[in-house]
Amino acid sequence: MKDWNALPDDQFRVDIRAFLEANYPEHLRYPSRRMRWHEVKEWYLLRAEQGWTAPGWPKEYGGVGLSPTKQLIYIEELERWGVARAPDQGVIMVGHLLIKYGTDAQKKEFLPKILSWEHIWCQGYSEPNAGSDLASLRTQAVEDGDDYVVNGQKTWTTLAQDATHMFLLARTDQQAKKQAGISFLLVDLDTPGVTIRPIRNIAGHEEFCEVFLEDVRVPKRNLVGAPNEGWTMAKALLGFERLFLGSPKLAQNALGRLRTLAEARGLFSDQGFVDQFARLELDVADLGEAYESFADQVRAGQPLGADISWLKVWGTETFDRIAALAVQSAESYGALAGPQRYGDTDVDALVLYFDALPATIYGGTNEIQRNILSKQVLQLP
Amino acid sequence: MKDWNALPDDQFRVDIRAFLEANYPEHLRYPSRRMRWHEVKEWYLLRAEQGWTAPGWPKEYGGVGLSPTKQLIYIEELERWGVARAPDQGVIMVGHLLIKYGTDAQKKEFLPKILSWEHIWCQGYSEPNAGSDLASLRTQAVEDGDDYVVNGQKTWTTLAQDATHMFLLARTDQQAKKQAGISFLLVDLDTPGVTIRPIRNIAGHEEFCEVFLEDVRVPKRNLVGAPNEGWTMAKALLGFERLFLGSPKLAQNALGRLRTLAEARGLFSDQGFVDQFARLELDVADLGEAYESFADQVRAGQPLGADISWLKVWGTETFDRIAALAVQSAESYGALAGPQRYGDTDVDALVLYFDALPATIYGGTNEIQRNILSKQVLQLP
Amino acid sequence: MNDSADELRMLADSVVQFARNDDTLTRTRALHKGGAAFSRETWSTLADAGWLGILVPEDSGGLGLGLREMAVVAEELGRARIPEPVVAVAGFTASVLSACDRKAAASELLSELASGATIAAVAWQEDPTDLDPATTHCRATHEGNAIVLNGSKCLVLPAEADVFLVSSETDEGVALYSVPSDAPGLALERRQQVDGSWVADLRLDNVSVSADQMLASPGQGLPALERGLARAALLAGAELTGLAHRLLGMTNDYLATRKQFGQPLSSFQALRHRAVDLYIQHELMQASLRHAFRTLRPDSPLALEQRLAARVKARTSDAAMRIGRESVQLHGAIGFTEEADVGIHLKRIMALSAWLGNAAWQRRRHFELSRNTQQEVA
Amino acid sequence: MNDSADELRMLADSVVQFARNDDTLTRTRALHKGGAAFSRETWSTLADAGWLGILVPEDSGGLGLGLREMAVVAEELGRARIPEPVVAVAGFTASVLSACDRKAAASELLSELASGATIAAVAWQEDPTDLDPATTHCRATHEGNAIVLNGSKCLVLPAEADVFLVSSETDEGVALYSVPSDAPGLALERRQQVDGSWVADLRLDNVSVSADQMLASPGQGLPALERGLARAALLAGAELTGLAHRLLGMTNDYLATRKQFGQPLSSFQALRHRAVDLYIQHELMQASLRHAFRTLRPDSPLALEQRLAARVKARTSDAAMRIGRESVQLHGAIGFTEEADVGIHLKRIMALSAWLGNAAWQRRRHFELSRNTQQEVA
Repeated sequence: MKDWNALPDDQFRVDIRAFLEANYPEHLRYPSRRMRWHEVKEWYLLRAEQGWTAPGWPKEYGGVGLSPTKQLIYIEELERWGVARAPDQGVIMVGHLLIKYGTDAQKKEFLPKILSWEHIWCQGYSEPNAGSDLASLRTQAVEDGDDYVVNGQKTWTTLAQDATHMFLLARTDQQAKKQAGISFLLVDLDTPGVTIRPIRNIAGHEEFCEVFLEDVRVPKRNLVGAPNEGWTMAKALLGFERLFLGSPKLAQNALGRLRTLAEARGLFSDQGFVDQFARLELDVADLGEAYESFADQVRAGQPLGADISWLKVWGTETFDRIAALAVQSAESYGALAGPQRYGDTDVDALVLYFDALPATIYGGTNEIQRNILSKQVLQLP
Repeated sequence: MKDWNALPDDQFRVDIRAFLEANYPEHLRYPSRRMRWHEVKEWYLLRAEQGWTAPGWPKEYGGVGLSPTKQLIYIEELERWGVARAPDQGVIMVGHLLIKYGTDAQKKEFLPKILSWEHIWCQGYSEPNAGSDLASLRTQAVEDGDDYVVNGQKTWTTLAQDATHMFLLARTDQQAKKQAGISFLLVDLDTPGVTIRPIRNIAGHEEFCEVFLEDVRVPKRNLVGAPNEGWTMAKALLGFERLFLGSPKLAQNALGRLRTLAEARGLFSDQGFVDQFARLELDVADLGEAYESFADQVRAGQPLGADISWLKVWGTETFDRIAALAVQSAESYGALAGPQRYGDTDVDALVLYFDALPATIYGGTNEIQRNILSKQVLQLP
Repeated sequence: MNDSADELRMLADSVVQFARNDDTLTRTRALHKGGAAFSRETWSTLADAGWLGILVPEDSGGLGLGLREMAVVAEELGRARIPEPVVAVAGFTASVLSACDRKAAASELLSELASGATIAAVAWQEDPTDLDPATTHCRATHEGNAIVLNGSKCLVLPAEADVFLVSSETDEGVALYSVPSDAPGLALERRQQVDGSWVADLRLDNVSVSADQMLASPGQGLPALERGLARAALLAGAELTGLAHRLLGMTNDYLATRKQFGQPLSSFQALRHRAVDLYIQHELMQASLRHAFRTLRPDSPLALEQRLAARVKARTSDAAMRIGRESVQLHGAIGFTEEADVGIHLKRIMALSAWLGNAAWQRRRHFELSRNTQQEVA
Repeated sequence: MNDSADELRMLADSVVQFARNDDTLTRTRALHKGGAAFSRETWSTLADAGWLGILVPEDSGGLGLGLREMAVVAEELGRARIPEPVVAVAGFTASVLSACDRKAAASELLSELASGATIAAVAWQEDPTDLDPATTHCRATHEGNAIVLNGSKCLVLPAEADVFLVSSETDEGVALYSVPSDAPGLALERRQQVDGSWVADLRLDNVSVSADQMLASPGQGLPALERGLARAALLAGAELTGLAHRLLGMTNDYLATRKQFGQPLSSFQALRHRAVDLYIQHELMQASLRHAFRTLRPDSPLALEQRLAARVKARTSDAAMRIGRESVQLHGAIGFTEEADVGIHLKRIMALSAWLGNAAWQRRRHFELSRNTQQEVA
C-alpha cells in the first residue's frame, strides 16, 4: 500500500484530486440532500477494499494514519468535488472513542466491522425536550445482572434507518445532577425493544429518525469507559470535527449557484442585485480566510478553542443570506419545487433555502453558540 | 378669546397652520438640535400673552382646553412646520400633576407661573447607575422639621441649565422595596445645595445636565400627593405623550433630507440606492399608518396600551436606518462636519446620524421597550 | 362605520367557524400525499358559504360586496391555511372578469365561478421573469367566423381550472378569451409549487374560439388584467397576513411552553426580543393593509389601486418570509420536520410571496409608481 | 516566519508603550478644544520612533520595511486613537512618493517625511463624489523654464501639510508636482471633519513650479497615485481594526460592570448576543487584513493590491461603523455624551470609513475588480 503520509502535502492533494475526478460517480456529485446508505454503498465499499474507510485512524487499527494537515486536505478535496457523505459516525466517532477508551475486546469486536461497513453506526445523543441541552438527558440505563436495561427515546438521529448500531448516552446514576451520572453504551439495533421511525423533514426527505428504546437489554461489556463518565468522553470526542460546522463550502457552493442563476438571468447588469451579491461575496471570502486560520491551528496540532463557534455562526448565517437572495432572484420561480432551467444549467433555489434552514440549528443552535462565545470567549459575567 | 373647541377639526387645522405660517420665525424652523430657552423665549412669551401656553389644560386653570383630537392636530401642525420645542416640562408634566394631585395652594402658587413662563421646569427622574431602571432610585429625602432634606444626584436632565424648578422623585422610605417608598417633590433650583452641570453630547451640544443635590431643604408643602406615592403618580402622568415617542415626523423629515441629497447627487438613477430608498420609504409609510391608528385611539378618548411601545421601536430604528443610508450616500462628504451643499440646498448627513443615535435610547431604551412588549403584549412567561 | 365593522367581524367569524370544523392541516397533508392540491368538495362548501361570490355582482349570483370583505375572508382563510386557491379564483379571476367589457359573457362565467361549478384561472403571463401583462406574444387571428389563438402561457394558477382566461394580442390591442381546459389544440403541462399547489404552462396551437367566448374586446384586455392584478396582490397580502399571524401564535405558544435548561424558552431574552421583532413585522403588515382599505373607494382610479397593492404586497411578502424563516429557527429542530405545522405554513408563504411579484419586485414597482405620481403632482 | 512574527509583535509593543505614556484621549480633547487637529510635538516623537519612515527606503533615512509592518503600527495607533495623520502621511504620501519615477526629488521628500521635518499630503481629488484619480482637470503647462499649475483640489488630508503632491494633467498624461503650502498662487480653504481633523480645498492659480519639483513625470503620476491609494486603503483598514478593537473592549467592560435591576448588563442575553455579533464583526476585519498580508508580496501587481485593498477597506469600514453605532447603544445614555470615550472613537471611525471610499463604494469596486479578473482568467 502506498505511503500517503510520505507524500509532500501538495502532491497528496494532487493525487487525491486526480483519484476523485477519475473514479467518483458523476451522478453522486453535490447531492441536494443527505444520501441514504444504499445510494452510496458501492462507492464506499470500493474505498473500504482499498483501505480508505478511516483516513484519520492510526495504521495499527486499520486506518490510513494521515497527519492532521493531510486529513484536512482530504476533506477539502471531498468537499470540492461534492462527494456524498456516508453514514460515517462509526468512523468519525465510535472508532476514536474505542481507540481511546475501549477495551481490547471492544476494539477487536467493533473496529474491523466499522472499516468494512458491516456495522453502520448512528449517534444517540439528542432527546425530545432536551433540545440543545444535554444536561436534561432522560434515557435511563438500569443494571440488571450482566445487562443494562435501557428505556427512553432518542431523536434527530441521522440516518438511524440505515444503521445497525447506535452509540448512546444514558443516565446510569439517577441521583447525579446534570452532566454527571451519564454513561456511554454501544447498542445493537436488532435488540428487541428498539423501534426506529424516520422523520420527514420540511423538504420531504428522511434524514433523521426517532429511536424508541423499551426495555432494551445491553450487555455490560458494551459499556465504554467507566460508568458515569459518558459526558466527559463525549466532550473529549469533539475534536477538529467542530471545524467543519464552520466550513465555508456550503456558502461557497450556494454562492456559486446564485452566480449561475444571476448570469443566466442577466442580473449582473442590475446594480441593486450587484450590491447585494458583492456584499455576500466578501462575506464568503472572509469566512474562507477565517476557516483557513482555524485550519492552521489544526495543522499545527493545536486544540481548537471555544472561539471556533463564531465560524459556525457566521458561516451558517451567510449561507442563509445567500439562500434568501437566491429565492428572491428566482422571482416567480421562487415558488416552484425542483430545479429550474437557467440558461444551460439548472438551479434549485428552494433546495438552497431548505438546506440553509437547519444549518443554523444543527450542531448546537446559533443561539447556543452565541451563549458559548459570550461566556467562554468574551467572558462576560 | 376665540372658542377653538367650537371649530370643526378641519377648520381648526387650517387656522393653526395659517397662524404658524404667518407668525413663526423662519430661522427657528426645523432646528438641528434642541433649542435653549433664550433662543425660543420671544416666540413662547408671545404665545403666552395670547393664552396659548397650555393647549391641553382645562380652561378653568388657564389652558385652552382642547379636545384630545384637537391637541393631536395642534401637535401635528407644530411638527409639520418644524416648530422648536420650549423647555415645556411645566406644561406637559407639572401642570397635569398639580391639577390632578396638587393642593389648592400648590395650584395657586405654581400654575400661573407655568403659564407665564416665569417658572421653567425640568424633570428629575433619571439617576446615574439607574439607567432605565427607576426601581434603583437613590436620591433620598429625609424629614427634618418642616422640610425634607434631599441628597442625591440626577442626570440626563433636559435643559436643567435653563430651568428655575425641578420636579423630582426621591426615596422617602428607605425600607420599602423597589418602586414603593418614593415621593414627588417640587424643588426651587435656587435653593442652596443645588449644582447644575451641563453634559455635552456627542454632537457638541448641551441638551442634558447633571444635577447634584447636597442637603437641599425642600419645604414639606412642596410634597405632591401622599408620601411614598410618587411612583404611582409618575406612572399616571404618562398619558398620550407616549404617542409622540413613536411620531413618524423624525423619520419622515430624515427621509425628506435624504431625498434632497439623492436628487442633487443623481442617486435615483442608481438602482442600488433606489432599492434601499424604496424600502425605507415603505418603512416610513407604514410607520405613519400605525401612528394614525394609535392616534385614533387617543382621539376616541381611549387609553394607550403597552403595545404603543412597538411604534417607538420601529420609528427610531427606521430613523436610524435612514441616517445610516444618508451618511453612506454622502460618500466623502460623510466625514465632513456641518451642512454640505447639494444642488441648491444644504443637507447635514451627520446631524441626521447624531440625532438618530440617542433616539433608540431615550424614553426607555429600545431594549426596555422590547422587554415590555414581550411581557405585557405577547405575555411570554 | 360600526355597522360595517360588525359585518366584517361576522364574516371573519364565519370563516373561523368553517376552519374549526375543517381540520385543514390534516386534510391538506392527506391531499398532498395523493398529489392533489385541493379538494373540489371543500370548494363547493366555500361556494355555498358565499365566499367565492363576494366580488361577484348580485345579478350574477354573487354577494356584490367589496375588496375589503374579500380581504377579511382571505386573511382568515390564510390563518386557517386552507389549500384551496380562493384568492386566485374568487379574487384574481373574479376581479378580471368584473372589469371585462363583454358583460354578458363575463357575467355568465362570474355566476358559474360564484356557484363553484366552474374554476376559472387567468392565463396572462408568458415569461416567469416578466410580470408586465402588456408583454403578450400570444396572438388572436380571425379565421372565418372563428378566432384562432396561438402562443403560450406560464404559471397559470390553479392548473386544475376548468376554464382559462387567455390574454391575446390582436391588431387593436390585448383581448381576453375564455378557453375551456379541454379545448382542442390546448396542451397543458403542470408544475408543482412548493406549497403543494400546481400551476400550468399552456401551449395554444390553433385553439379556436367563438365570438361569445370573448370576455374583453381588443384593447380592453389590458386594463382588465391590470385591475385584476392589483386586486389579487392586495388579497394575497391579506392571506399572507393571516398566515403570518397563525405562525406567530404557534411560535409564541412554543416559546412559552417548551423548556430548556429547566426554563421556558421565552425566558431567554434573546428569544423574547426576536418574538417582539416578529410581532412588529406583523403589525406592519396590518398597517399596510389598513392603510389600503382606509384609502380605497369603489371608484378609486387604477393607478391608486396599483400603488396601494404594490405597497401591501411588498410589505406582506417581506414580513411573512421573515416570520416564516424565524419561526422555523425559534422552533429549533422540530421546526424543520415535515410534521411540524410551521413548515406547511412557511411553504404557503413562500408560494404567495413569489406570486405576482415578490417583495423586492413590488418595492421597485411602488417606488416607480410613487415617483410618477410625485412628478405629476409637482 | 517566527522571526518575522516576533518582530511584528515588538513593533506593536513599542506603539502600545508609546500610547501608554501619551494619554492620547486627554491630549486629543485638549487639542480639539483649541481647534487643532494634532500636535507637531507628538509628530516628532512618532518620527523619532521611526514609524513615519517604515515605508521609506533605508537610503532615504527610513526603516525600509513593508506594508505589513506599517499596518501593525497603524492598527496599534488606531487602538490608541491618536489624532495624528500617520496613515495619510507615512502611509498614503510615502507610498505615492515611493512609486514616483523622479527618484531624486521623491527621495529627498521621503527623507524629510521620515524625519518628521516635513508633512506632505497628496492633493489628487477634485470632486468629493469622484474617487477616480484619472479625473484630473488641474492642468500643468510650460511657460518658459517653469511649469505653471492651474486648477483645484479637495479634501486634502491633512490640511496642515507643509507640502502638497499635486496631480496635474499634461499633454502626456498625469504628472505629480511638489508644491509648498506657501507657494504664491496657492489658496487653501480648511474644512473640519467629524473627528476633529482638517482637510483642505486647494485652488491653484498660476502656481509656478520648477522642473526639480516634478515627482512623477507625465504619464507616471497615475500609476503612482493608484499604488498609493491601494496601500492607503489597506492601512486605513488596519487603523479601523484597531479602533474597533478598542471600542469592543470598552463596551464589553461596560457591559460586565454596569448594573441594572441589580445585575450586570451582560447578564441580559439580548445584550450578550449583540456583544457576540460585534466580536464576530471584528474577527472578520482581522480575517480580511490577514488575508491581504498572506497574499501580498513586495512585487505583487497593482491589480492584486487594489482588489485586496477594496476588500479590506469594505469590510473594515462596514464593521467599524457597526461596532461604533452599537457601542453607543450598548452604553446607553452615557454613550451619547461628549465626555464618553465611545464617541471620540466613533467619530474617528466615521472619518476613516468615509476616507478614500466608504464600504458601499469599496464593495462595488471589489466586485468590478473581481469580475475583470475572472473574465481575464476565463
